[in-house]
Amino acid sequence: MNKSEQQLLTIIAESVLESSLTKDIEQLGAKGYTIMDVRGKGSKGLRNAGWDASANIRIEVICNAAVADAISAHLQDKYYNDYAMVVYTGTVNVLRPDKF
Amino acid sequence: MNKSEQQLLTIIAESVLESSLTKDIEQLGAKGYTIMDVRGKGSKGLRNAGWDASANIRIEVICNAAVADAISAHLQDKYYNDYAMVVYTGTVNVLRPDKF
Amino acid sequence: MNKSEQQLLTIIAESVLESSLTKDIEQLGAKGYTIMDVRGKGSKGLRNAGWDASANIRIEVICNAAVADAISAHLQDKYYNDYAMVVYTGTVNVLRPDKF
Amino acid sequence: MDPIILFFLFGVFAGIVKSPLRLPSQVYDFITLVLLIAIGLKGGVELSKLSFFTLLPQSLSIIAMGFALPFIAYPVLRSLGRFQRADAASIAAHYGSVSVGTFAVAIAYMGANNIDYEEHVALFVVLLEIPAILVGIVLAKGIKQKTNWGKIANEVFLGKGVILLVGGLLIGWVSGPEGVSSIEPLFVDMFKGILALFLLEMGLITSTHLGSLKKYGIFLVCFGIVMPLFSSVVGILIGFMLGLSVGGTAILATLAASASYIAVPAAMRISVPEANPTLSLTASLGITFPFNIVIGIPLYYYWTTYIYKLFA
Amino acid sequence: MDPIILFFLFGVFAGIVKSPLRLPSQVYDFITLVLLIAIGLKGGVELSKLSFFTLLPQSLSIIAMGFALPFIAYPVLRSLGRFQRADAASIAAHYGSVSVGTFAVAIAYMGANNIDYEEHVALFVVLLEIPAILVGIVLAKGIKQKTNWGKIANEVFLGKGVILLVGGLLIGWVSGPEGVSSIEPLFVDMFKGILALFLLEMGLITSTHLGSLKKYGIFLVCFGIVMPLFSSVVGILIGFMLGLSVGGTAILATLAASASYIAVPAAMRISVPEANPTLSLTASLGITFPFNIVIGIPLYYYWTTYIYKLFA
Amino acid sequence: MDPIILFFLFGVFAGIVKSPLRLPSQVYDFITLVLLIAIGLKGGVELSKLSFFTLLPQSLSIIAMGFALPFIAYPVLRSLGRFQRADAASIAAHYGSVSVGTFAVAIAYMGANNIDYEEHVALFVVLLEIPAILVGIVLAKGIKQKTNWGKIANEVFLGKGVILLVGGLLIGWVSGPEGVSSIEPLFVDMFKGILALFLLEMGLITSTHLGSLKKYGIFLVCFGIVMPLFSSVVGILIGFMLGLSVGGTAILATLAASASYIAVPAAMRISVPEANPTLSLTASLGITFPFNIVIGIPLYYYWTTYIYKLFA
Ligand SMILES: Nc1ncnc2c1ncn2[C@@H]1O[C@H](COP(=O)(O)O)[C@@H](O)[C@H]1O
Ligand SMILES: Nc1ncnc2c1ncn2[C@@H]1O[C@H](COP(=O)(O)O)[C@@H](O)[C@H]1O
Ligand SMILES: Nc1ncnc2c1ncn2[C@@H]1O[C@H](COP(=O)(O)O)[C@@H](O)[C@H]1O
Ligand code: NA
Ligand code: NA
Ligand code: NA
Repeated sequence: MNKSEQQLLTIIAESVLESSLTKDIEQLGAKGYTIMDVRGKGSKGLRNAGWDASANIRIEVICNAAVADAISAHLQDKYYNDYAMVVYTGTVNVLRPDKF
Repeated sequence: MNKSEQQLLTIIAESVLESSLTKDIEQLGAKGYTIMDVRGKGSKGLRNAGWDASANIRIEVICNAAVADAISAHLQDKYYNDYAMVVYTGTVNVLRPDKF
Repeated sequence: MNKSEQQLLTIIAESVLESSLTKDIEQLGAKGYTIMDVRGKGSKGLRNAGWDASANIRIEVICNAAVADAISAHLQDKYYNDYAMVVYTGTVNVLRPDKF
Repeated sequence: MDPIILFFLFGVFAGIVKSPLRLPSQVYDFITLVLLIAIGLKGGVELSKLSFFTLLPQSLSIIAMGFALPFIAYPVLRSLGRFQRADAASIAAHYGSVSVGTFAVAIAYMGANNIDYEEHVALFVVLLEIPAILVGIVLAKGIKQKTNWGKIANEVFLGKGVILLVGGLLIGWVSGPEGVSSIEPLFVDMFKGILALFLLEMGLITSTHLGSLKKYGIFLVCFGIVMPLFSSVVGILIGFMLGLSVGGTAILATLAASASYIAVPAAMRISVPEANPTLSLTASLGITFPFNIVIGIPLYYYWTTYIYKLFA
Repeated sequence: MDPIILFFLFGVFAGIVKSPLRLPSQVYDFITLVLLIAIGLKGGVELSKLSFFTLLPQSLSIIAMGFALPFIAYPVLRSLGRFQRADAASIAAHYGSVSVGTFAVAIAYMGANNIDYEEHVALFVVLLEIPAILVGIVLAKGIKQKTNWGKIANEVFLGKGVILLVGGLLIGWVSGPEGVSSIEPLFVDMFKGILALFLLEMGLITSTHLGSLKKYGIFLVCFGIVMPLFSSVVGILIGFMLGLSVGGTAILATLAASASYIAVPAAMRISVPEANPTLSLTASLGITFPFNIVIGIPLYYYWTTYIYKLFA
Repeated sequence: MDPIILFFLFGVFAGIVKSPLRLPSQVYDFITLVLLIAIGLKGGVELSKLSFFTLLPQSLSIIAMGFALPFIAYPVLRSLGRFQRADAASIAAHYGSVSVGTFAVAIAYMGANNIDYEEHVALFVVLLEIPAILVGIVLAKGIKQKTNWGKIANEVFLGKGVILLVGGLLIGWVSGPEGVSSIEPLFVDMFKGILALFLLEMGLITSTHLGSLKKYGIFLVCFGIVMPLFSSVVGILIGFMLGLSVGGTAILATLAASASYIAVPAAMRISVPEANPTLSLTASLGITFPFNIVIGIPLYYYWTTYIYKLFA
């Protein structure tokens, strides 16, 4: 099997950002993403997903380190001050590395 | 960018535990958490989320190693015998390390 | 605490595959799995989960490296050409290693 | 046969043949919510017509029944069933409490057969939900200093089932018949249709518990049938003593015979975690619920008419 | 224009302008479930009035039509459309089968225009769902030893759409008209309102398939319009031969003309995974569904009346 | 008291005592969708009866009010409230716009008390949603070259709330009274029942904002009560000048008094992200919404009758 190391970038953020975030992610070079609806708590308080205004999403992006850094930097710059958001990265092994 | 290594602790457990688990997690020093609704199968059988009694949640906590250990130990002690539960930890790089 | 390293295998795939995938996963030796409903975008286009035909699932399997390799190989062989699918693995520390 | 029972059987069938048919849990939540509020509202409107002095003796007798039934079930489960203490206590609590779904089917049965009953019976549902839970916890743990009764009371009184029933009762009580008329198209006219969907889902859920039947053996099956038969007789006698109508007594018998699968499992899971939830759910959902809605309700009604004829 | 069609167009518009309007998939599941059961129930009640000997010739003819249509579509798709074998087979299966949504709109059309029809047509929906799937698989794979027909039968007969329709039919059939009257407020009175919401969502889904139209070119568009026109004539002739009423024949024509987007896509995805699902969904949802509900149904009805006048 | 208000209070109570009672967000979406379409449909049917020349002056006056109100609120919030620019602008936008939930309760109030009103008031809801958002953005940012008005217009006009209302209006307008009659069982008969569930959920959501009240102090509480009282008077005067009926004027007063919690928060979050959303939601949901539905609506109606008597 052809495996390769890639970065797995995870973003947890307010649902209202879904369309801007996916647009940004694609523009910065990621080939895909996966989104799920979540709830949580953090420095901006409880976000229990009772309705749109308090719902979070969690976005996963598999990409190379350069793209991951670009996305992280962009998010930090554009959203971090004003929005509930957490970003973290890790290393994963993917099949079909040409896809990412 | 200011990055730092933190622990990512993941708990998969029966939904009925949501409020006790979040209380415990906060008391043991975590600054936040993220929850999603999941289903699954394990040693306690199939939990297909058809209704409350068979639903699981998955909780992610980003925290330092000490807190992660404290939470793990507490869960092992308090819930492992009686409840469907899986806990695992991994290492991730986070932006804004001061948040965790 | 008794901890051990295991593989965390993650599969993102079309929802229609849920029952075949879980059957395969169990047959190849995994002791459990966790499923969540997700949406996303990849080489097979946007899958926004508006209805069954465009919905994705994300399956997590904690298992040893041999099982993870067996599952990866099997998925690559059986599904990769025809279905929207992404597979990646990482290393995690689990409590109660005897469970996996 | 009432189509709503057919919906249940259809759900069981779909589950057994492993059809991918599933109701999303959010839809199940929605349906349950509407049913619980509808039941509460109906009872509440009726309550507003009754005096405190009619209700008091009824309420006390019914609460007493809720405390008594688990004490009868427990020794049977321990000695004949050879269950561990926590499991026996938990099952006893399930059978001392009530099933709202069974109650809804009983109401639909009375409606379909034009049998009158006291419409404030919804109050009995609320009164019966809770005592058995307390008894179950005491049976499992003994009366220790350590038991956090505050937390348990919280769990029990604020649980989804109880709070929605009580909320519905209060809203119905305050608003009275004219008040609620504007929301009747949803909560009254739709009731049986929504109940049909609920029973379809209950059938699907039930089917997942049938597999455990073999595992837990013949005793659980017998208990799941004999216990409701016994409890129904207790219910009939109490209804008779309270001077309820035949319909009302048959509903009380059904309540006594029914076993909880919402409020009690949740409470036991938190308060008596060492009890195996599969055991009690298999009995309550896999045996008693189907037995009651298909055979039990007509039977309890028949017994009630019989006893009323005997004594009248 | 019937407002339910406007709901569809509104959904398409909202999708095209990229409004964030979305129906949660759980709500879509709920709405589909209610529609399918409602259709089944209505048909089942009617079935209970008919003799086996009326139904047998009708059923056989209609099953025959379900087997025949994909055999007509397939060579056209292969030769004129230049599609690969799997894709041609899959598209053919979609067009041989039926769309429950289109059927519901046809029923609503007959109701709104006070046109009588045989209400057991819901049975035809069930009968037409399945044969085309089998033909599609054979066309794609040939008749091999390897094909796991057991698994396919399972997939096809237990799929959400078929099992709910059949369940509804049986429940309606067993319960009869009086039996189902108590659940009519949900399954009959709400029918058109729920159909409106369903069509809104179908509009949103359709809009996501319009983008693919350009990609797959003019042939798919033509096929998506000409094939239903052709099939509707087949349907009219069969309806005429079976002695159905004008309304019943127009509905049969609509069924023949409609293309599946629930049961067949799911079955093909599992059984013929190498077929590109975007291709068949674009044709069936992006072209044929809107064409049928906006233009087709009135047209097929007009043609039917014309032919009936011609021969009467 | 109307039972729907009791549903709201029940939701607040369940939230405060931390009951695990929750409506899944998908159910909330479904309920909101039905309410918005129902309101739009009703207004649209009425619109079809009115001439353009009746509507034009009404529409222009109401749009003018939507632009004016935030300009009145903003300086108060800046000077008396000592809020930062972005926060003051955002709160002002919330109060210039409207709350569909409050509107629905006002409609239900008129219905329950048999008060006539112009049923095309739903049009006013649409007209009032948007101007305040634009003013809010300008107040927060000034009129810069950089502001991406295209994106904002997109956000505002295609947002779930506005597009569903407009869609409902258009469908109702095109279909007319007979057209929509077949979908009335869902959109008209169920209206109050569904509104009751909506208010239950609003109560639960409101309760989560009560905690912030202490934090933001007495000024926000006063503003959340005094601002609607003031706006309602503006609404009454405009309604009077436009020659609306007493009921219609009271509804316009309620619209003026209500503060948005769907369209505006979403738009502000995207366009003025530096504004703290907790602040505006606490005021609009935690204070003004409960105040309006419990006390405001009857009060504004009373004031309207008073003023109409004074001048007539
Ligand atoms: N320490 C944490 N671990 C896991 N998730 C977190 C953590 N902190 C915040 N989150 C998630 O990120 C969202 C935004 O965080 P914040 O910006 O801190 O309010 C929260 O609502 C949580 O869902
Ligand atoms: N090997 C595994 N991999 C992934 N998830 C698991 C695994 N085992 C259990 N789970 C999840 O954890 C829940 C509880 O597990 P258990 O306590 O083993 O029944 C299951 O319902 C699954 O959702
Ligand atoms: N680079 C990526 N990062 C995260 N998720 C992805 C990525 N690419 C694809 N996916 C997910 O995997 C699914 C199937 O991918 P594909 O086979 O590329 O269409 C997509 O619908 C996404 O949910
Ligand atoms: Na009982
Ligand atoms: Na067809
Ligand atoms: Na306003």
